[in-house]
Amino acid sequence: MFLENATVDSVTQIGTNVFLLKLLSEKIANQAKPGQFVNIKVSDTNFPLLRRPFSICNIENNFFSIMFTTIGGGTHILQNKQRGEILDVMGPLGNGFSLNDEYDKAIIVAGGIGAAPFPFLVKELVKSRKEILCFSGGRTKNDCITYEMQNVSTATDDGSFGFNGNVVQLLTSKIDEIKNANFKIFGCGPNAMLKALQTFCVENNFDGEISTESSMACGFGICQGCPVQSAEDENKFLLVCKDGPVFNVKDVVLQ
Amino acid sequence: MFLENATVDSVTQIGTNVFLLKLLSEKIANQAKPGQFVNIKVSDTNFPLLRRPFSICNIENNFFSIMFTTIGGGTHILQNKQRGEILDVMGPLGNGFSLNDEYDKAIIVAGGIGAAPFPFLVKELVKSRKEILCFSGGRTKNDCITYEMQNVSTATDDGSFGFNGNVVQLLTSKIDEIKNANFKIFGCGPNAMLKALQTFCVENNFDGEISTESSMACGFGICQGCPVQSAEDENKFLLVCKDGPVFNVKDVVLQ
Amino acid sequence: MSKIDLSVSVGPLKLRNPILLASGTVGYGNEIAEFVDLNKIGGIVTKSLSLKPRKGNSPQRVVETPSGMLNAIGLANVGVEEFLKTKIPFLQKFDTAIICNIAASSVEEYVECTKLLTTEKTISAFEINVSCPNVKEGGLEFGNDKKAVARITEEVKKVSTKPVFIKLSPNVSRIFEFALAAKEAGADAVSAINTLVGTSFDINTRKPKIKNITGGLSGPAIKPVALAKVLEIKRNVDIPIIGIGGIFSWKDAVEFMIAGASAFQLGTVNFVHPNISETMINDLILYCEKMKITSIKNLTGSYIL
Amino acid sequence: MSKIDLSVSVGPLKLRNPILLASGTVGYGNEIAEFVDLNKIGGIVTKSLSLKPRKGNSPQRVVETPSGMLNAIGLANVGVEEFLKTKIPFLQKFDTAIICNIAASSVEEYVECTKLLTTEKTISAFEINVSCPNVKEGGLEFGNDKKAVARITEEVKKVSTKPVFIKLSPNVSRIFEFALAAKEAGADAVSAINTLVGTSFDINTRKPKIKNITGGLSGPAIKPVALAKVLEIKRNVDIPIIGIGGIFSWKDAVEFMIAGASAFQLGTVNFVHPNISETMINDLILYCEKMKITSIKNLTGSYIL
Ligand SMILES: Cc1cc2nc3c(=O)[nH]c(=O)nc-3n(C[C@H](O)[C@H](O)[C@H](O)COP(=O)(O)OP(=O)(O)OC[C@H]3O[C@@H](n4cnc5c(N)ncnc54)[C@H](O)[C@@H]3O)c2cc1C
Ligand SMILES: Cc1cc2nc3c(=O)[nH]c(=O)nc-3n(C[C@H](O)[C@H](O)[C@H](O)COP(=O)(O)OP(=O)(O)OC[C@H]3O[C@@H](n4cnc5c(N)ncnc54)[C@H](O)[C@@H]3O)c2cc1C
Ligand SMILES: Cc1cc2nc3c(=O)[nH]c(=O)nc-3n(C[C@H](O)[C@H](O)[C@H](O)COP(=O)(O)O)c2cc1C
Ligand SMILES: Cc1cc2nc3c(=O)[nH]c(=O)nc-3n(C[C@H](O)[C@H](O)[C@H](O)COP(=O)(O)O)c2cc1C
Ligand code: FES
Ligand code: FES
Repeated sequence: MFLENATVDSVTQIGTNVFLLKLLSEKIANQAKPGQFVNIKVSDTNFPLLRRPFSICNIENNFFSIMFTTIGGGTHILQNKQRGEILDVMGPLGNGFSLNDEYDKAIIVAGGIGAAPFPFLVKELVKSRKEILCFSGGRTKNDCITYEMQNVSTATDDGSFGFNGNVVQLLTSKIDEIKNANFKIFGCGPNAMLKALQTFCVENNFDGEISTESSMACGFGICQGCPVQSAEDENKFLLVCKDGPVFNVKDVVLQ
Repeated sequence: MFLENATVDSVTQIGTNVFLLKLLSEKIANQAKPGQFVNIKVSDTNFPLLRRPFSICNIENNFFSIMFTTIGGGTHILQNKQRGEILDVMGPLGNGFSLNDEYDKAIIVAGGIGAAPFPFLVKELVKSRKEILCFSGGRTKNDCITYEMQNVSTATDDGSFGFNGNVVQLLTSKIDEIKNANFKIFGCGPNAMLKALQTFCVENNFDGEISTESSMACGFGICQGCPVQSAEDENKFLLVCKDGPVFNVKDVVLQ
Repeated sequence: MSKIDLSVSVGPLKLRNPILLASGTVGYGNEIAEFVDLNKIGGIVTKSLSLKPRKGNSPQRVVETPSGMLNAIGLANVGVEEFLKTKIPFLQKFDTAIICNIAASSVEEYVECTKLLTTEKTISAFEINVSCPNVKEGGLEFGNDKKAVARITEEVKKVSTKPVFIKLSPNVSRIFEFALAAKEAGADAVSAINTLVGTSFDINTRKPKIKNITGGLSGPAIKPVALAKVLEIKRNVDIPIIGIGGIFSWKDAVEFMIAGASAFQLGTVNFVHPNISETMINDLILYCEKMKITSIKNLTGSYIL
Repeated sequence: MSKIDLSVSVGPLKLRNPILLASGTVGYGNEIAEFVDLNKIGGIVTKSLSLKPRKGNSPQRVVETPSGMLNAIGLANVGVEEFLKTKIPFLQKFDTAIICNIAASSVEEYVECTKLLTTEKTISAFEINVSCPNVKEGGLEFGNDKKAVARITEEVKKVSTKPVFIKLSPNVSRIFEFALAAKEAGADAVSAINTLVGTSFDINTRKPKIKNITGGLSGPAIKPVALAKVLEIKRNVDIPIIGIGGIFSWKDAVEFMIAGASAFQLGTVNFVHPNISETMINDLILYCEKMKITSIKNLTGSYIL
């Protein structure tokens, strides 16, 4: 975990309202693991006051990138960053996906901008010679991101791109082809999708990990602002920023 | 008085921490009078929240410019404006200098950035064929601005540029050469200098106008935030933004 | 011509729409009228009037703070007589609610002012400022004393021929108790909130930036506090509420109506965006259409807890 | 090695410098220690502890507001026992003041907690939170009741072997009366302020953004209010004050000392600039040098009105 003045290398638009921000930070790039995130102070004024959390999308030499959609003031400012500007970035934060357990096949399930952490994951999985199967969904073709993924099948609610329905339905329809392999599921996306994926995994007793979101104030465990209900102990909250953002599907109760 | 989306034409540095910001606004440029000011929303966020007032430094066709020194957050943002950016500007505001009274000679006295309104005044005085004599002072050479003035004598507290002393002392030392002409004094600068100038005028019974400053919230008369004591009625405050910023030396009591 | 009905009522007072301009932030209307067509908004609240003219506090009167500002104007105003003589003629020209805000230092003065003003038909209602933090005598002290608030309300109601709104101070433990006191004393509505007491120092001179030492905090910074006060009143007292505090956009205004406000006032924002009261009308219509709300009245207190 | 003396005392408690980390904004110190050398600052105030562990409120617990944030954590904490067992061993390692913040729902619970903690020598002092706005039972209610504050102070003092600071709620009419009550009941100092009650609504769902409905407002937005409260206490009550509220830079901190604070706490800023408590040390030294102040103590209450 570092506090870095990261230099903006580039902001690239890779889709309707999907941007890649590439930043230079040797420390963060070299320590990062897939599924971890960074917390960015997007301006040096009180607007916005708090940092903004973003999954680490990929790393390359001493650079790391984030993939984001502009939804409000903070992301709007990020979208307009110029090469050479300095950004105050904290990271890498959180736990990340488990890369080395016993599985041959990685099933990656992304909903919309939930695709953000997967380019990095895919790259690492390739290194550890895992077989990779990706599913990416969105409301329409524009919301369906396949950037730097592999063997991607897509699903859109309006059928404009690939399977007509949501990405978990797509996965369900394909499961028989996968079932008998030794696999693990990795999911990231909107809460509703994660819940569906979680139910799907638990019911079929599939092993899976999901990257969750929560509103955050600090991003590193000091504010208690990002609780998620623990599945094993109803008197306990886990912290998305510190115990997560990646959780085993069995460990958390999503709202 | 207009609310304009003015386009930034250029930001030019004309001295150590002295900048010219040139903006395009046909309406403001064509209505402006020397001594009036504009009130600028320097960012579209809550930082800074309030507009920032600046004297109109000069006009040219449909452009007007302001001359400013960077002292805090607002001016810092202005200093970094890029050509083409849009600024929310209110103006022209306030009353301005009186150009057409009966005098042949205009004595212009500027202290530091108080030189800001005078390029425009000089231009107009030239049109109305007044003789012009300028005095500009500052702590050091760097603070002494002569931009677009005429027949300028300078004064610096450290003697690094022209007369060694403050600008009012300089004026006093020169007054015998001026006395017998039919003249009017125009002053703008820090409060201490304006007080000295006011005393000088009143004691010698010289006709003079000073451009004053006050903290402001609105800039156009609705907040009552910018009072200055009236000289004729001790139960009355005048408003710098509306009754001023230019006052006859006899009309106000400076603190 | 939209099918959305923006009209609201604050107790007996009917308004074209819920948009009002807050006391002390638009003087007596003449300057702001250069940016806003007053006939298009709900109404305007005058600068607080006292029986005699008030010079107000010495400068510095205003200073910016994070997402807000402090002011200590000290109720500078022309006084009731001058107001009737020179300000009413201008306000008369408009077909909009003219709400006359009164600030006094004694119950008697409140009553006197009301008597003098209530015969003026241009005036639609009174807003009684029992909560100005910037005047030594009276002001805030009244605002912190339930009995005083009740008494002022009662006496003003006796002599007023128009609706009476009580403007409450936020600088109290339980604002709903003051709303209740006002209601029981006959108030037609409460306005919430006035400014929060605040200060700020110049670290070089070690003097307060505001000559009056403390000032009233306003602007976006106080919006969450103002919203909580409006909600507190709505949940505890059955009285119409005019929501005020940090409204800088139509979205902020909608939050206040959801929290329980029947109408709202724009204050500090007028200094920065003097035309916003007019430009937000269309945004409110679009919001209502999106939310399938045919009458904006239905937003009031529509929170889902 | 500078000649400026940054050491201060808060009543009987001596501090290396006036920089403290505020309760609830640094947990029990372990995470923040990765950014700050705790041996360089004055001390740290723990997250509020209750007798039994508290799960805290359901999410959403935090939301950003203009120059501030709302939180309703609900005093989630590990409880006194677990704190002594698993958190003290870490804190023990540091040569810095460990101020233990206690929040309870009854006088008895405050006393119980104090008894269990006061024997732990790692703890330098207690800060009694009588003012948390986010717990139904107790919390804010105590904060609004002078007698309760006096009673808690008295009882805690009886069983405490360490200095006792009372953390006051700003959501009251006259905070100095609470400071006075605390002083007369034997408090060694007061901490001012805790958060202001606030809320915020999602205009699409019409639900409060914070699950708890209201939350506590903190950050730069509240600084002017916090400064005014500190000044109010300083001018009316002779008791050491720990200033808190919206401090985001060394300049803000200096304002609090000028207004009357003997020491100050950094809260929300830790979330954004976790290393600022250490980096501001040098800025404070430079300021003192510039102002020709040899001991920062002399800044306390040095306002010129
Ligand atoms: C661990 C984590 C990883 C994330 N990774 C990505 C990513 O890789 N790409 C991406 O586009 N977005 C990601 N998000 C969401 C991203 O943080 C928000 O979109 C962003 O904070 C919006 O800020 P804003 O100022 O533009 O929007 P605003 O709506 O103005 O933000 C207002 C407040 O709400 C919070 N907020 C808004 N949306 C979210 C959200 N979905 N989750 C959490 N807080 C939110 C903001 O942080 C801010 O505090 C991630 C969130 C978390 C918690
Ligand atoms: C009528 C008028 C004309 C002016 N003309 C010029 C000009 O031509 N060139 C120029 O450089 N400056 C001028 N000033 C001063 C200029 O407005 C301030 O320098 C500027 O507002 C500083 O803003 P900031 O955010 O950079 O500084 P900050 O110190 O961060 O501002 C904090 C607050 O203090 C106010 N403030 C700070 N300095 C002054 C000041 N000297 N007068 C009034 N308010 C102030 C700001 O408006 C803001 O509200 C003028 C001021 C007035 C009232
Ligand atoms: C400069 C200024 C002057 C004010 N004067 C008055 C006043 O005379 N009477 C009054 O009742 N409220 C007065 N107020 C309070 C406002 O009417 C309003 O209640 C407060 O500013 C909060 O709203 P806002 O955040 O939208 O500004 C004043 C506010 C400001 C900023
Ligand atoms: C997320 C959060 C949690 C807090 N928890 C506590 C707490 O447990 N006990 C307490 O006394 N104060 C608590 N506070 C209040 C702070 O200690 C401090 O009084 C307040 O935030 C104002 O300071 P600031 O503006 O610097 O944050 C909390 C504040 C925040 C933001
Ligand atoms: S965001 Fe602060 S603890 Fe998780
Ligand atoms: S600045 Fe508002 S009246 Fe002058």
